[in-house]
Amino acid sequence: MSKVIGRRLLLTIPLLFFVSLIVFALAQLVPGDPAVTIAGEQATAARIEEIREKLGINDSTLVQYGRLVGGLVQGDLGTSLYSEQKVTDALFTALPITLSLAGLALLFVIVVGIPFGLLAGTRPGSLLDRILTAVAALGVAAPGYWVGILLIIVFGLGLGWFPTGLYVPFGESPTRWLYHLILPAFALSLAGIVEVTRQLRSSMRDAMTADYVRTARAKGLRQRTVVLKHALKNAAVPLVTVLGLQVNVLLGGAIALELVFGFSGVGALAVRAVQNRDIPVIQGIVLLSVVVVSLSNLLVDLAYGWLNPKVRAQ
Amino acid sequence: MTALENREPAAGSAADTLLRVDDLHVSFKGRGRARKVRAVNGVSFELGRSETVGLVGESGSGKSTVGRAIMRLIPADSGRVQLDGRELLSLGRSELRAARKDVQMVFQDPYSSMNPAMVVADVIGEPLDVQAGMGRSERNTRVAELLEAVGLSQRHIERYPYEFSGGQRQRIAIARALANHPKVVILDEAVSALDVSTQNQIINLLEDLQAETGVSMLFIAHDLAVVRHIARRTVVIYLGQVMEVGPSERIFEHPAHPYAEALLSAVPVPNPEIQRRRERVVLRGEPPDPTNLPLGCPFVTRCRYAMDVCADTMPELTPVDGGGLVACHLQTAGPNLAGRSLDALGVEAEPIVPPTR
Amino acid sequence: MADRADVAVPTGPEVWRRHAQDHRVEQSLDESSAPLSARARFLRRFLQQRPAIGALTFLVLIVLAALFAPLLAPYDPDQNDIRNLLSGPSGDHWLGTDHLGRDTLSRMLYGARVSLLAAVQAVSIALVLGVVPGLLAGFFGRWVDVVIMRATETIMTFPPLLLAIAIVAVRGPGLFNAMLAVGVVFAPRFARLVRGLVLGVREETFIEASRSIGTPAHRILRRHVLPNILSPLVVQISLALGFAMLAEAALSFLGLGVRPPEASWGALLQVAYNNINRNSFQAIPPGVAIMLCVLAFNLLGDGIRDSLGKEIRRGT
Amino acid sequence: MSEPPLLEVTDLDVDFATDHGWERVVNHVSFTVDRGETLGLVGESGSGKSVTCMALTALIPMPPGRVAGGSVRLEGRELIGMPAAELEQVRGAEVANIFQEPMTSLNPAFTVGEQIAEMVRRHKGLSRRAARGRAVEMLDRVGIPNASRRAEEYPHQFSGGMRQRVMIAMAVSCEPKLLIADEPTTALDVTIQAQVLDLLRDMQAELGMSVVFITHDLGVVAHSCDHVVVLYGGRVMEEAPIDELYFRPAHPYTEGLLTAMPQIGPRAGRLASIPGSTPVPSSLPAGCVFNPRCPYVVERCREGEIPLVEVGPGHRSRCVRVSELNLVGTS
Repeated sequence: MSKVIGRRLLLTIPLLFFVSLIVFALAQLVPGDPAVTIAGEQATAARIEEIREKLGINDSTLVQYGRLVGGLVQGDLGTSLYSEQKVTDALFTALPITLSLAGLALLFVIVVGIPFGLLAGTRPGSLLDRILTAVAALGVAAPGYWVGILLIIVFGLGLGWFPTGLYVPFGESPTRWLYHLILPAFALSLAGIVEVTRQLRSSMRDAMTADYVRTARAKGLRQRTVVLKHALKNAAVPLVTVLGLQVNVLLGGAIALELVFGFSGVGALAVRAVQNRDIPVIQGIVLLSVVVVSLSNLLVDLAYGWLNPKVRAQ
Repeated sequence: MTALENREPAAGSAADTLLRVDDLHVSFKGRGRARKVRAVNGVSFELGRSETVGLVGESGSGKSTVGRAIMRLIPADSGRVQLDGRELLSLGRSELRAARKDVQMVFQDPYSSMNPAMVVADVIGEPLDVQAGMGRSERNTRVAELLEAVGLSQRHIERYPYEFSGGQRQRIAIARALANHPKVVILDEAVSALDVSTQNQIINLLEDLQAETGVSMLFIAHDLAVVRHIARRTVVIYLGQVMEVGPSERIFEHPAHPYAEALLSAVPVPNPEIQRRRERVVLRGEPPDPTNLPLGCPFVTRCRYAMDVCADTMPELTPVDGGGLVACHLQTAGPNLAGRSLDALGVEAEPIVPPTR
Repeated sequence: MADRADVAVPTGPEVWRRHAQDHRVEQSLDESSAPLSARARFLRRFLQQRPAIGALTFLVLIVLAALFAPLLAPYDPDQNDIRNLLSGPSGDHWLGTDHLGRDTLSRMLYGARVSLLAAVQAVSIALVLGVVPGLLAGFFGRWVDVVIMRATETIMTFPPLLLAIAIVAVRGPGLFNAMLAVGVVFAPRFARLVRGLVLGVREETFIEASRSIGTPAHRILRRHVLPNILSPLVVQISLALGFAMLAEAALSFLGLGVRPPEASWGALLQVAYNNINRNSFQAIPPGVAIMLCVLAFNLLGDGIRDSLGKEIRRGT
Repeated sequence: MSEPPLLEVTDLDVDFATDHGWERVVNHVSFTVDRGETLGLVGESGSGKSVTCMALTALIPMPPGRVAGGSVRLEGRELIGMPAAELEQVRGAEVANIFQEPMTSLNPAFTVGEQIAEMVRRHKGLSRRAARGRAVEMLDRVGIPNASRRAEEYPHQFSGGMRQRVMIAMAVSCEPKLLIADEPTTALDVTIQAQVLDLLRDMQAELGMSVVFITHDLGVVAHSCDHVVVLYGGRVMEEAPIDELYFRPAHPYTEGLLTAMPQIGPRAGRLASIPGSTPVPSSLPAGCVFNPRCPYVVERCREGEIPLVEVGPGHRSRCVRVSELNLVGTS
């Protein structure tokens, strides 16, 4: 097991190198002069030069890249061009909000998507299967933030059951944390629930017609054992892939939902940074998300090893 | 000095040699950290004009690899393949393309060997387009002729492969192989996927076509009964090496190699009385790991006559009474059979456990 | 039995041999119908897919509506009506008006142009950037494959929307930049798909059979590889169009896509969201339009896939 | 015939749903299996032999399949329509199966030891530990070297022949009364096939099981079976004790199959074959389903349902000309 982790981590090194290059290129590719952007069109030439010096834009490309990597190694992501706040500080304030939202949504995806997928996959063609399939088709087509808006209209403005914004930290009150997160997390999870249901449905259908399931039935095992042990463990391989991809999708989806619900998470930070062309913040967010996604990929790989002995052997 | 030289011509070779395979070696890189898999390990044999030679072996014997290496669909490590005296393995790209006219192949799976998006006229016509550069009407005339020759109607010329049964598709594949009048057709398990009666129809067809066109055939198969019927001479291979080669009649009646003996004995006879009477040689164990073969004879781990010498020295191919060659120490270093078949041994030898390494 | 023959009927192997000889060329084939080309078979199966037909009809109508928006729209999409700010549906304004009193129906019709065009743009960019590397990786293998696949893996490590945002951050907001970003995000997915398809086809015996005939590589690519990967690719294009619409809407909703006053469905949603406390209805039409369009692209893709012959359905 | 047969199948009908409605793939099939006997079920691909056997313990997927009629009695108990929970107790414990593809028939995600042990636990109520022990013992009995170590390995670590041994170990681990072996050696090399056939025979003798052996290979039938049922187009064409079938066949189809069997013996000119190909269930001919391919066809063969008639002790044939034809068997 530790071997798998070790090899995975080794593989991350070239990946991080690539990512740092891309992140660096982001800053280099910005058209125009960032110093002018920050100082404003009317600033004096001296003021602009001062900012250029501060940003280090006057140095050679290689030196700039070296500084970026050097900063990264020390955990320093630079300073926001706009608020003068350290990027790491901004990220650490915003991250718990986004992680809460995405984490709760992932939980919904798992506890709702998997049972739905199992039900639909083991009874292909049944009424339940057809209803779930139809709902899934709609669910995958509806943008999450729009669903969020509809939820606000119905449950917030209309019925008044749930708050329509404001994040409450978990440390402050776990129940209010949950209460405020339910609507956005549900809206965020919808696409994932649908994806998991669809994937599990089709892989369970395949597994249920596989020869080894016939063998399991021929052995006289209980239907429950056949489905939940023999079929599910094999159907879980593509399921894990989809769940891994969900981390990626949820992080992306969180951006718009944070805006809709007025959470100041990483997504909101990103949108503001883009509007201000605050490149260091963008760089920081991109790096952070790559780390999160790489971690989830590692978990996925470990899960593969457990589910598929053939992978483990290699 | 190669394996084929220094030997009486009557032994294992054809009268009028068309295709000569000499000391062919092919290996694959094993997956992951596994070592090199030596799939074909010094195979030599000859195929005469208008002759059919059977190449038999079980899975993993390298029989299909031999066929593909001759076709140069996979690269050979070393060895020679001569067609009409012309070396095929060293041909350059354009020469090879031209030479492929002369050697054609029919594959095992009649379903995946044809592009599903093409009609029969294009499937059979492709070699004509590529090699002969025929005009469309001329090409279609030839395709119709070929269809007729393999027992299909020329009305089927605009049909898609999906409309045909397995046996019919195999007829189309044969027509494609014969389109440019090749000298040799390699049939790689060409009838294995078919029901018995369809199988027989195809074999009869192949015999008719050979009689008409004089084409030579290398018939690669695992089914001994089929090879017995179609091939005048047979090559038996095991783990990439030739165990025995010779006239089919002699090999099938009096096998000289313990492996050939066991192989024949394992085939169930469709006759309950004979089945009850006959003494079968049931081989113990399974073939050894192809990445880690014994130094000597590859069959030593399962052979009931195995001797100490077998474990570390590969026996030479030696002539046998009744024609052919056999690679077995029983013929050379062991109790001297003086080139006779195994039945002459008479004694029931106890299997010995070969030294492991 | 009454008709029992006095003379013994000849039986045994000879009878069978003669019988087989007599029926040698009698190869049965269902000739009741004319042979269908791959395309005709596809069409026949496709016409049986009711959801896909419905989806296609819907999409054709939307495209027509977008094309003829100037004729169909009751108002100028940018014309303000100060007497009707944020009004609900009425006889004058079927879908109501926004905070500047602009007619929502008219803006929806013009928005359809933007949304559809943007989706097509993004997918075209993704195809150009993705298909060629995918073909190269699949066909040449070895180091070409390794380099291209590593690059796609890296790009795919970024959450798609975030990567798009980063690209917009660099190039500045605007519809074309947004769609370029979506295209870049999609390109690796196409590259991987095409590579997988090429690898799948390359393994087929018919490729080996064609090589053994002496067919040159370019002809194999043209006659055997391309026709067999095209159909699964079309399926993915249909699905990608749906995703691109979603991505455009999201970026415009975040204010990173289309610039005001131009309308796209995502931008309409943004305006509706900003005024949600005063008029919730405005959030419904653009959302429904996006959902139905994406649904239609998905159903169409599924329908195309299910209409492909089993033999070329691999990889989808 | 003092004792009732172990298995009695009567007029079994099995349908499959297609685009054109229900299609009958098994039509009024009847046979019996005595205790300790091996019954061969022979036919070409598409003859309905596998479906017949899978329908016995409801292993065909339903839908699209359904048992449309008939009865299957195991020691007098009716299996058709038996409640699912009760049927699960029969499967594996009383009727066990081996399938053609040992590669796909074992679950790739569990060790072979676990796959045997879970079955023993289910039917014999053994503890986890005892079941493990039993699994190792069974692997050893079917000739797998280093059984205790190999029990911890996964199916992909075994060769084809070894996997089929694992399947056999699993099937006989609860000492069933009936073993259904569906083409168990078709995917194997001849030398491995010989080992597996011998193993099956040994296990049968040791446990006193009855075996239903499904195969298309008349050589394997001659080696393994006591009694044979020949299926074609979902119908029983002939049923006979083994020697009767080979030496005095009573149906042209059987004669054709025997004639077409390629033999190792001296070459005898052209191979005989049955022209044409096996019919599909949707387009079966009227009258005798074999009539379009039969060299002895007369007008009577093309109309009506042909009855299965007794032609000797335990020997029945579905041919209207059976009394006129002196069919030739194996020489």
